[in-house]
Amino acid sequence: MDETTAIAVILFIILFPIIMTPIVMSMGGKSEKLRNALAMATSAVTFLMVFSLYPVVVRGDVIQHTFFEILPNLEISIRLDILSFCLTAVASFVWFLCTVYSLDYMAEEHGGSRYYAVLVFTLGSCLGIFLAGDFFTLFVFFELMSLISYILVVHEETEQALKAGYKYLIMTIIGGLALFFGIIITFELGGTVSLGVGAIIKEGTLLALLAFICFLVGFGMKAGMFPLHVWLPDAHPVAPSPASALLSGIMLKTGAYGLFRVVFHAFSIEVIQTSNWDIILGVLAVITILLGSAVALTQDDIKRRLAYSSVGQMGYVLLGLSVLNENALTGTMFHIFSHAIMKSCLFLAAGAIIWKTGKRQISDMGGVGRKMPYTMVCFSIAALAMIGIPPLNGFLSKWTLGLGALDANLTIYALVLLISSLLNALYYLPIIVPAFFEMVGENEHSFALRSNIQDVTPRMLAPLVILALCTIVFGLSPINVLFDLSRWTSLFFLEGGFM
Amino acid sequence: MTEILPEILNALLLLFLVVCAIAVAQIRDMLSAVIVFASFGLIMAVIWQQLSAPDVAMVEAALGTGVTTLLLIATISKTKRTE
Amino acid sequence: MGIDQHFPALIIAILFGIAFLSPPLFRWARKFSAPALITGLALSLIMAVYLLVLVLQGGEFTYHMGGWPPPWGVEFKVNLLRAYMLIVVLAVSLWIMVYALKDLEHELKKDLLGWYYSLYALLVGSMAGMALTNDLFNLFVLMEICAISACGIISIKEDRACLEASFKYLILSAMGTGCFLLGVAMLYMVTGQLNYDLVNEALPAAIELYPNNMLAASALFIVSFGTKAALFPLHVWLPDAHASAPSPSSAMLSGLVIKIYAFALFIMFYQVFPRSLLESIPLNEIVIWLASAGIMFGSIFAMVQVDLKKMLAYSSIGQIGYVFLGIGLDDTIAITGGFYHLLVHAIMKSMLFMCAGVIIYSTGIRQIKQLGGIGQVLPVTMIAFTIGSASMIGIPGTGGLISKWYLALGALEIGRPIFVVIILVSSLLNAVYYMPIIVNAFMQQEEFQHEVKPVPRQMLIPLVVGMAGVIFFGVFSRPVITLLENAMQIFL
Amino acid sequence: MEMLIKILHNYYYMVAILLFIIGMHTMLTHSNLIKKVIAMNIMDTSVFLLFVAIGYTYGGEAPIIREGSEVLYVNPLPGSLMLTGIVVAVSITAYALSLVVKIYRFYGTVDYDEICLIRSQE
Repeated sequence: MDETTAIAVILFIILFPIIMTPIVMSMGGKSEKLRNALAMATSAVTFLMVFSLYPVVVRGDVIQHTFFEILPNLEISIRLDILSFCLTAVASFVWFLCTVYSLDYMAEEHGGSRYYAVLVFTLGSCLGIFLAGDFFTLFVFFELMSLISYILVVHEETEQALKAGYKYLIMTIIGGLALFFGIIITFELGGTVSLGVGAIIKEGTLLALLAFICFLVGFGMKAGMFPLHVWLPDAHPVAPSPASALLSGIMLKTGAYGLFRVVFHAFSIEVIQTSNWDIILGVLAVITILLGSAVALTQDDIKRRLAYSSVGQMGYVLLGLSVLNENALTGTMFHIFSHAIMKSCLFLAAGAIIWKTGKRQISDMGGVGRKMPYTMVCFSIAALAMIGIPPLNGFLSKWTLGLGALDANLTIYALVLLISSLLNALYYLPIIVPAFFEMVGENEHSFALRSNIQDVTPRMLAPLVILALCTIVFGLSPINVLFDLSRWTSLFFLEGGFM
Repeated sequence: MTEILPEILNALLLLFLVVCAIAVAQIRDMLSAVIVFASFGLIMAVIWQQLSAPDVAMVEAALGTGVTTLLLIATISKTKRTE
Repeated sequence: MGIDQHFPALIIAILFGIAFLSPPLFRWARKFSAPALITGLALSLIMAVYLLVLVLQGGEFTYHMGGWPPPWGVEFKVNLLRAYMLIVVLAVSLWIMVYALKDLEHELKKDLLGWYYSLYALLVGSMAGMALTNDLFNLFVLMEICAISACGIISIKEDRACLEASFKYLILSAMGTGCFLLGVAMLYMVTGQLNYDLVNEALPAAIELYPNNMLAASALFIVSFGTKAALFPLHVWLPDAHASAPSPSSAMLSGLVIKIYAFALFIMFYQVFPRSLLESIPLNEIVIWLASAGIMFGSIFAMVQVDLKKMLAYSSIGQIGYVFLGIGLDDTIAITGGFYHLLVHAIMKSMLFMCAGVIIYSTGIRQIKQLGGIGQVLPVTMIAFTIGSASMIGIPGTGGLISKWYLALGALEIGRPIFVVIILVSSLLNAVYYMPIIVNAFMQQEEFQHEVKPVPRQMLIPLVVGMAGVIFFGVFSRPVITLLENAMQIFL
Repeated sequence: MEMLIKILHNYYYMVAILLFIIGMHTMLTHSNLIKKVIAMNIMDTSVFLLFVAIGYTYGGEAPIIREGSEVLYVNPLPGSLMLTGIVVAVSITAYALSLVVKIYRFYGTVDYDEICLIRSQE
C-alpha cells in the first residue's frame, strides 16, 4: 500500500463514521432494523479498513499529511504511526463488538436513533484523536468526542444521569480549556504543534512546566487521573452498558494516548527526566492506582465498582509512562490493550446481568452464575485477568510493567503493583465466588431461588465470549501479536524513530 | 483701568455661574431650579459675548436657554413640581 | 473623478436619507418602507465592500467632506481596519434587520414601525460614520446621534422597564459624551487641531509643555468610551437596557453598538495618541485590568440571572472585555484577536438574542427555568442557541476559539500568561451558565408545557445564516486574520 | 504663589471644569430625573464654555470681517463647532424630557429612587 492510498484510507476511517451519523439518525424513523444494520456495518467497515493499514505500520512507516492550515502553522493534519495504529485497531474492534451487543440491549430502550447516531459519531471522532497529526487536530477531535459522548452518558435521562452528566460536562470543559492552554504555550514556545517534529519544547522552563501541567490536567482528566477522576465513577455507571464499556474501555485511553504524545512529541524524555516531571506523573499514578482500588472495595453498585477499578487501572498506564524505559512502555502499551479488552468485557457482562435481572447491587447477585453461566464465566475470566492471574493478559502487562519498574530501580512501583493486584482480588473475588458457589437459601435475594432467569441471547453473548477469549489468547499464546506491537511501539519511541 | 474692568466683570459673571450651578442642585422646587438654570444660560450667553463669540451667544440664548427652559417647564407642568 | 470617490460620504448619506424617508414612506406607502431600508443597507454594504477593494488595491485614502481639506473640513478616512469595521457594522445590521422585520410586528405597536426603521437607519448611519470619520468633533456629533437612536430603539417599546432602562442609558451616555468632549477640549487646547492626524502630529511637542492636559484627556477618553462600551465598572446601564429592549434592538446594541466604542478607543490610543504617550502613561495597563475584571464579573453576574435576556446582556459585559483586553495588550496578535472577537461576538451574540427573541415570540417565556424541553418544539432555534453558546465557550470549530487562540497567543507573546488564565477561567464560567440551558432544553424528559406559536421562516433563516457564520469564521478564519494583521501594520 | 497665578491666568478653564464637575455630580447623585436633565445641560454648557475660552484671543474681536480694517480676530472654529454642540444638547434634552414624561405616566413619579423601589417590588 503506498502513501496516497494510506492517506485516503485514514481519511476514510475518520470521515466515514461521521458521514454515516446523519444517515443513521434519519434511518431511525423508517426502519429500526436497517438503522441497526447500518450502525453495525459502519463499525465493521471501519474496523476492516483499520486492519488494511497493518502492512504499512509493520514496515515501520510514518505517514504524516497536512490538509490545510487554519491559521499560519496551525493545521489540520493526520498521522499514522504504530501507536496510532495500536489504539485505532483496539478501538474499532471493541466498538464493533459493543455495537453488536447494543442490538439486543437497546432494542427496548428509548431514543435508539440518537444512541446509534452518537455511537457512530463518537467512533469517528475517537479515531480522529488517534490519527490526528498535530495537537490542534487532536484537540478538535478530543473536544468533539468528549462533548458528543455526553449524550451517551445522559442517555437514560434520569435525574441521576443528568447530574452525573453535568459533572462530566464541566470537567470535560475544564480539561478542554487546560488542553487549549497547553497547546497555546507549546505553540508559543515551539512555533508549531505538529506531531511530525518531535520534542517541540526543548527546555524545562517555568512556562514549559505550565504547559506540562495543563496537558496533564487536560488528558489526565480524561484518563481519570487523581485528583481529576471525580466525574468518572458517576458518569460511567449511568450510561447504558455498551456505552459504559466504550467509555471505560476506549475513551479513557484517549487521555493516556494524549499523554503519550505529550511526553514524546511536545517534550522529550530528556526534558521530562532532567526536569524531574516524571516524578509528578509517577506520584499521581501511584495515588490513582491505590485510591481507585481502595474506593472500588467500598462500592456495592457493580458498575460503580467497575468504574473505580478503571481509575485504578489507568493508574498503571500512567505509571508506565512515568518510568519511561523499554519494559515499562511495553507494559503500558500492552495494558492499554488488555484493559480495553478486559474492562469492556466486564461492563458488557455486568450490563447483561443488570439487563436480565434488574439488579445492580453486588450483594444481590449471589447465585447468578448458575442462572447465567456463560455471562458469568466470561465475567470471571475478565475479572481474573484484571487481578493478574498468570496465563491471562492482565498478568502479562503487570509483569512487564513490574520489570520496567525494577529496571529503573524503582522497587516501590513494583510493590505498588503487587498491593493493587491484591486489592483487585479483594474486590473482584467477592463478586465471582458467591455468583457460583452461594448455597440455596443462604440469602433471600439469591438468584438460585428464581427460575425465570435465563442466560442472554447469543447476539449479546458473542461479544462477551470473543472478548473473554481475547484475554486468554493474548496472555497465553506464544505468538502474541499485541505484545509484539507493544514492544515495537516502545522501541519505536525510545529509539527516536517517531519524528 | 479700562482694561481691567471687563476682566472683573467677567470674573463676577463666572462666579455667578458657579453659584447658579450649585443653586440648581440645591433648590428643591423644580420651577425655581429651572428659572435659576435659565439665568445660568443667559449669563453664559453674556460671557460668550464677552469672549467675542456673538454667534454662539445668540444660539445659546435662543436654544440653550429659551427652548430648553420651555421644554423643562412643559415637563414640570406634566409631572410634579416639587422634588 | 468617478462616483466611487464619494462612497464614504454616500454610505452615510444614504442611511441618514432613509432615516428621514422612513416615517413618511411608512405613512403613505407602507409596503415600500421596509424594502427601502433593506435596500439602503444592502447598497451601503456593497459600497463598503467596494471601499475595501479600493483600499486593498491602492492603500488608505481620505475623503474631504464638501471638498474642504482639514483643518477646516471634516475628513473621512478609509483604511483596512476602518473598512473592516464598516463592513462588520453594515453586514450585521442588515442581517439583524431581516430578522427584525417579523419580530417587530409583535413587539411594537403597528404604527411605530416606521419610526423604528428611521431610528435604526440613523443608528447604523452614525456607526458607519464613527468607523470612517477622522475628526474628533465629528466623532462627538456621531456619538450623540448614536446615543439618541440607541436609546430610541429601546424606549420605542413603551413599557416600564424599557423607559427606565433607556433613561439610565441616556444619562450615562450623556456623561460619556460630556467626558469625551471635555477630553477633546483638552486636546484642542494644546494642539489647536481636531483632525486625528493633525492632532497626532502636534501632540509630541504639546506633551512636553502640558503633560497634565494629556493625562486628563486620556483619562477622560477611557471613562467616556468605557461608559459607552460597558467596560467594567462603567457597565451598570447595560444589563437593563439590553435586556428590556425589543430583541432586534438587543441584538443590535449588544452586537454592534458597544463594539464601535471599543474601536473608537483603539483609534484614540493608536492613531491619535503618539506612541510615546502610551509608553509613558500606563493607559494600557488600566484598560487590560478593567477588561479582565469585566470578563470575570460579567460571567459571574450572568451565572445568577434568571431572565434569559439579562443573562445574555451580562455575558456581553464579559465578552466586550475580550475586545478591550486585545486592544490593551498592545501586541499585533492580541489586537488581531480582539478585533476578530469583535466580529465573532457580533455574530454570535446577535444570534443568541435572536434566539431569545424567537423563544419570546413563540412561547412568551423569558425565564431560564421554564426552558426545559424547549429543544423538542423549537429545534432550529435551540440548535442555533447551542452553536452560539459553543462559540462563547470556545469549542473547536467555532469562531470563539480562534479569537481566544489569538488573544491567548498575544498574551503569551508579551509574557503575561495570567491573562490566558483569565480567558480560560471565563470560558469555563461561560460553560457553567450556557450549558444547563442547552442540556435542559434537549434532555428534559417531560413534555414542554407552554403553548407554542409557529415560528415564521423569515425569523429562522437569519438564525441559520448566523450558525453558518459562526462556523465559517471558526474554520476559514485565515482571510480575516490576514486582513487584520495587515491592517495593524499602520498602527503598531 | 506661582500656582495661584497660573490658576488666575486660566480662570476660564478652571471655572469651566468646576462647572463640569458640579454638573456631573448633580447628574449622577440627584435622584430627581428632571434635575438630572438640567445638570446634564450644565455639564454640556460648561464644556462649550471651555471651548469658546480656548478660541478666545486676548483683545481679539469677533470674526466679522469688515473691509479695510486690520484687527485681531478670535478663532472662529470652536465657536462654530459649539453651535452644533448646543443643538445636539438641546435635542438630547428634548428626548430625555419626553422620556421623563413617559416615565411619569408609567410610574407616577419622577424620582429615581422611588422608581427603583417600585421595580423591586414587582
